[in-house]
Amino acid sequence: MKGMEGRDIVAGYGKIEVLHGASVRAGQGEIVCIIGPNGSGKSTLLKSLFGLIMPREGAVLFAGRDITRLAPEEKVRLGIAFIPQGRNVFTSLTVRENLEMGGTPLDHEREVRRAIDEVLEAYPLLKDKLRYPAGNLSGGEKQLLALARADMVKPQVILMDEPSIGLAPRMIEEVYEQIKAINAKRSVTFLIVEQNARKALSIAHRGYVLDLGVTRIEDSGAELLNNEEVKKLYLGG
Amino acid sequence: MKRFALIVSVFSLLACFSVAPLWAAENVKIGAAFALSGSIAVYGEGFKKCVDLAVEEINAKGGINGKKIEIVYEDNKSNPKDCVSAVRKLITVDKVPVLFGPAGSSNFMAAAPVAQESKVVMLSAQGTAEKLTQAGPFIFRIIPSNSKQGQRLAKLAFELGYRQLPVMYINNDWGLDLKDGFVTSFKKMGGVVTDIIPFDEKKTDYRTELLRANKDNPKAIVNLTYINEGAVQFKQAFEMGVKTQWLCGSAARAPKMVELAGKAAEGVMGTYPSVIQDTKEYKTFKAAYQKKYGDDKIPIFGDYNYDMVYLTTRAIEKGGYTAEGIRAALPAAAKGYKGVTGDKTFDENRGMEHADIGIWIVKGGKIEDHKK
Amino acid sequence: MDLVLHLAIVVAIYSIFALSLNIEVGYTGLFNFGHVAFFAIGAYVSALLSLQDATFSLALIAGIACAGVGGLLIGLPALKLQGDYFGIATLGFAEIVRMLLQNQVAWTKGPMGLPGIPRPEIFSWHFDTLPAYLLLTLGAAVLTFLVIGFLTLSPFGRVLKAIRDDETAAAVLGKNPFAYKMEAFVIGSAFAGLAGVLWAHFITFISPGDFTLTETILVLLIVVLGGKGTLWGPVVGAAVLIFFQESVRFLRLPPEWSGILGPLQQMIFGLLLVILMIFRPEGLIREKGKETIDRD
Amino acid sequence: MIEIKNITKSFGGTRAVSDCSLSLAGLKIAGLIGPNGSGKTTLFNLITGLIRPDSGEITLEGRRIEGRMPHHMANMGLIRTFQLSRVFPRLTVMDNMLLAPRGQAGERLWSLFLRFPRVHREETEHREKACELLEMLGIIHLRDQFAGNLSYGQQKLLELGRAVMAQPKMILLDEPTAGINPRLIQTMIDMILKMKARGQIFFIIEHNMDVVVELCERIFVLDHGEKIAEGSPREIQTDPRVIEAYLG
Amino acid sequence: MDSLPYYLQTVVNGILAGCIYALFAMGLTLIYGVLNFVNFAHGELIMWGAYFLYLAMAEPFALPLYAAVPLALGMTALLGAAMDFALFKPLRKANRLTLLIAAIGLSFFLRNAAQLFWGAQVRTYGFEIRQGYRWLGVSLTPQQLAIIAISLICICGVYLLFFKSRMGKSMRALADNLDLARISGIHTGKVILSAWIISSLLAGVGGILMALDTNLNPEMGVVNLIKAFAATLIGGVGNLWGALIGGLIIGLAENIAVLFISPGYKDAVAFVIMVIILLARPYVVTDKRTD
Repeated sequence: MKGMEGRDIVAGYGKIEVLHGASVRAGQGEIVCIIGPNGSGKSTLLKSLFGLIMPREGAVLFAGRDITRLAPEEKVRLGIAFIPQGRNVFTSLTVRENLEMGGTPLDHEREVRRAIDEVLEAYPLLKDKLRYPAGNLSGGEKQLLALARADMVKPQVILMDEPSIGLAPRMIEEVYEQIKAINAKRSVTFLIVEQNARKALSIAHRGYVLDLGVTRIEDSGAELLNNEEVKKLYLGG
Repeated sequence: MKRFALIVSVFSLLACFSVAPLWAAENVKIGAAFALSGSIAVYGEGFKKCVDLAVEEINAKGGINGKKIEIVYEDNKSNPKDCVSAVRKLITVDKVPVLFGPAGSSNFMAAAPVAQESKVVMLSAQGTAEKLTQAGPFIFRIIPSNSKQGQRLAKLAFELGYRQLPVMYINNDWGLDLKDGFVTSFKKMGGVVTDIIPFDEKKTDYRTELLRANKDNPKAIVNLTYINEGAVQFKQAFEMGVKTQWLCGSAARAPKMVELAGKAAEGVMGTYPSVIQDTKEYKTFKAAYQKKYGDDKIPIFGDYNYDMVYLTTRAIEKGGYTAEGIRAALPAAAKGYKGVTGDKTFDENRGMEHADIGIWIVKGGKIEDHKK
Repeated sequence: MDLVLHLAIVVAIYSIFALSLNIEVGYTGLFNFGHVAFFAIGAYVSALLSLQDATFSLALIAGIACAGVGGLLIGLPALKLQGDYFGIATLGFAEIVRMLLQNQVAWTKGPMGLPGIPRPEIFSWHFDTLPAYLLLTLGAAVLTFLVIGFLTLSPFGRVLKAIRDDETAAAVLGKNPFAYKMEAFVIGSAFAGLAGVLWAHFITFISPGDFTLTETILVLLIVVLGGKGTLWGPVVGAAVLIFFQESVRFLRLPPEWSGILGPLQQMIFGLLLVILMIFRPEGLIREKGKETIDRD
Repeated sequence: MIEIKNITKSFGGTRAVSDCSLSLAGLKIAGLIGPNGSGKTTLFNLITGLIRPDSGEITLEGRRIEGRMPHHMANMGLIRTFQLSRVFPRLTVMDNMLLAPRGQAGERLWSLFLRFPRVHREETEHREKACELLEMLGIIHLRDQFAGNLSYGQQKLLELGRAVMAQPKMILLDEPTAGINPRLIQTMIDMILKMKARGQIFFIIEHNMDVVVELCERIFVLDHGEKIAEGSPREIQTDPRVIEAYLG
Repeated sequence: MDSLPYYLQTVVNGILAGCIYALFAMGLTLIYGVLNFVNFAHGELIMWGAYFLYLAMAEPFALPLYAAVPLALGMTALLGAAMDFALFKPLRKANRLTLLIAAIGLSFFLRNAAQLFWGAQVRTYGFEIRQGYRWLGVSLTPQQLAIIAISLICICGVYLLFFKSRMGKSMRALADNLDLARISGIHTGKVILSAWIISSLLAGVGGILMALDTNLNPEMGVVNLIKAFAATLIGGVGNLWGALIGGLIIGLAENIAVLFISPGYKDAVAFVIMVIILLARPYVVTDKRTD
């Protein structure tokens, strides 16, 4: 299998154990969405997959290979990108420089320039802002920039943490359109953690519901949306 | 815990060193609390060279009554606190009855009460502050005080026809003391001090201070400065096109200063506790120095330190190897004694009776005595 | 023997000095880089008064009080700053204090310093010999130790430690961080003043050159070496550091080496510091409960 | 007791809290819910003085209090906890508790020295009270441990206990049950209910809807910094706007 | 001397001093920005840079200046890298006080090592002294012109490096957001090493320029370090232009002040300005943990 998989991951911060054995799998070209109430360990799961937190137990597999212990830098070189929640652009760098940073794994300046041109084709919104510090962008533009930066090296898997957080509805739409476009064009695998479950599930091929550190439900996006238990988990109702 | 053990073992290793056997105990030991590290270590090195030279000579001639002189050097780290502990250590551990005090008036004055209280003789070959020996009868100075030098400097300014001039001085004990001495005498003579500019030690940039001193293009500027500071200043003044007659004190009179400042030092004049270099004693000393160290650049005050060793030796020979004996014998030993630096007779304040203040001038890259 | 007494006095005075810094650095988390200023204020005020024939008791109280007031005046602006900024601001203030001592020649005799400071006399007890002076400084050190110990173990000290650990959390529990930091700063300054007074009357000669950044660094090293935030740390640090520095004097090395001995000793000192920081950054005495702390 | 009127706070152009009005008058336990990033914690920060509002009013028992310093807020009786617990790691559990009471004589330098008997008496009283609370929280056996050595859940319990020790008019709890195991959640709920019975008033941010429903009389819902709904737990759970906000 | 050139010269002096401070401050601020601590041993890098040149030009090597300078700079960079490797790398996770004390220890070690090798005495490269060029009554020597020019070149060079090269951009990215830098695949170890090398090179250049203008002694680094640090704080930590502006503010202020107040307070001026600027910055209790 070409996609990415996390098996029985146990992880946490210091004394806190957040994940008690969570498993997710995303096949190649799949958009997989992980939803769940706040504090259920969604972000932790994503960070464990990427190696920002070393899982205490469990394994992370990429294209069938065990990459649990690889450092984030190395995972980037394998073609895995991670877009964190919140502070996900270099605010003091310009938009162009942010893109260049995304191109770090590329060997030549020339390739970086070509990659920027290609990315700008796909993200026309960023074109006019190239020379501005990324800190001046609006929340939605930052999210797009973060996506574009990850896209610089044409990764096979993109892990996204709460892409819609704090965005205006129009921008949420924009970001998700972009995700769909990338997925459609290069069949990139997406693993998205999302609070905004309805939006995410509407584009996801499959979804997981994470609750209290374990994956509870796995189903297709549309099914999950109509699942009574999902509503219950969210609103305790 | 393992790490802690490591640290402990390092300390105990050091402790082992400290109980290592003493060096030959038969010698006549003299303490020397010199600056071997810290800000004025540059002077301390020079003093040490000359002291070593004198000791070598005396020991070659059989020492004191057959016993060899041994100097116990103690680093005073150029600060008063360590001066005090260095002196304290020399007195209590090495039990020396006489010691050579630290350079720098404030360092010396911090340590002097300790010597006085312990009734141990302490001599200064470079402390020029007027009050240096006030701590008590065990404290001696074999170099003339600043007030005499200040007077001479004021007189020099008058002789050269300068009635109005600004004064720059290094903002430390020596500079302030000499500045006061100069200003008082100069005003008394009717001169006008146009500006007084203190400057900090060890800076690298004195341009604006120099600019301010040179504001009205004075014919002369009094600059009471040290070696390094002086070199930097003369160089920077030269570069800025300051054309004036520099009048300095003794601390700048060093071959090193001329070496550092190059042609910018040309023509700089100053006063210094005179050492008549034409004397037989001085020439012998200079030759001996050259033979031992390979150059004839006598370190500043090195000659006084050299004399200090001989003077102390004489006092020990006369009064015996006890503090009280040395203290009592010193004035007699010094009376009329002609050292390298001239007549070493003490006055009633245990300073120098005869203060021959000479004038130096830089000519052709060499420091010479100024001849009228 | 005199050397031992002498060093014991120095250790006692530096213990007071370090204890006073520890209440700021160790207990309240204030990285004061200008602590020597208050030492200097204490020393100068007391010395100047004594030279005007004031009694020692008066000079002592005035020295401590002026150092405390100095702390208040410097703390007012400086405590508005955080972390490194506070450190560099206090460093700047200390340099300004030193420059005042150096340049206000009319008051302080400037770089000439103040010689002949009398040895103390309290109620006709003379402290003019080393053992007597040791008694006096030991008394003062024990007093300082007890007062600072009492303070740090009291509810007041609890608030200081809370502010050190988490200023915001302390504030939302109703503790005014600025006020408490100010109190700690003033207390620290006053005790540094006490150390300064004792120093001046012990050495009997002071000049502005005694109160440089080097002294601040030394006392900071004592606190860190001994173990900051512990009661015994500063005392142990002072003893170890001063005896270590002095012990090098007893290395019986050939006289020809003396020229390189000074720098060599300082090199070893620097190296030991580095090694200590790598292997035991919490100092010789460890504050309990520290190993679990990851936020700083 | 607390009234919030038209309060607004922006960070660098984005409105974290936007024209928000809540009235907590007469409520024993009020709840505040909303998706991540909806401005709940910002609102708490505004109420407890950690940040100042751009505009709007906060009144406590009729007095305007917005924009005051955090310690003023605390001393007026508003004590909060944090989302990630903020105990004092280098103080013992007991010391963490003893720190909380307001207006202690021993915390003021003069009375510490001059009125030491009173200081001593207060300490003893506080210690007894703290023991009682720690007992209720089930962490009495840890009282001499450094708080930094406690598990995360225990730290959160300690933080709650500390807030109760302060005897405030209102305790603001920021996600009291987030990240702790279910067993401790029940302890937490029991504790809050016991305190409610003693007349303690709470304002709680919480995500665990079971907890919210069990505790709160009235719930306010924030989304994108705006209040989109308020009402009883039942009303909220069926409110289409709330479901929309949560499920997207 | 009439008054316009008098003041002009003061301003020039101020700029000169400011350039030196700025050169030192840039090196400091670089490390501060990337690694978030004050490298107290930066002054020793400055001093060793100057002494390396002395070593290369003295017997037995006796290299000409053009060959000696690159060698000296290379050695300084090596020293900086070695410092990081031996000391700061093991302490990467340590708290600030630990780092600071360690840096002070290192500074002691390096300064006294220099004294051990070369002695406490002052040395000079021995170039001939020349009178400055005069223009509008203001004098400037070639060395001083070199100081201003090279400082500007260094600042521009570092600017270009920072804003145009990939390595420089990575450095800024690292200073901006370490986690995000790692996520983007930036090799943090390499970037930190190059920050050290650049910082050391700046120190070496500064030291050599200062020694060319004045002399060499083991304490030449420390004396200007505190002011460089003040310049760093005035300009804002990690801000290159800030370092330049901070350096110039201090240099100008203290030189202008010399004309009007007792020069004994020259250093105090720098500190007073620094404290005023620090206090003038708005400071609000901010809580980073808002969601």
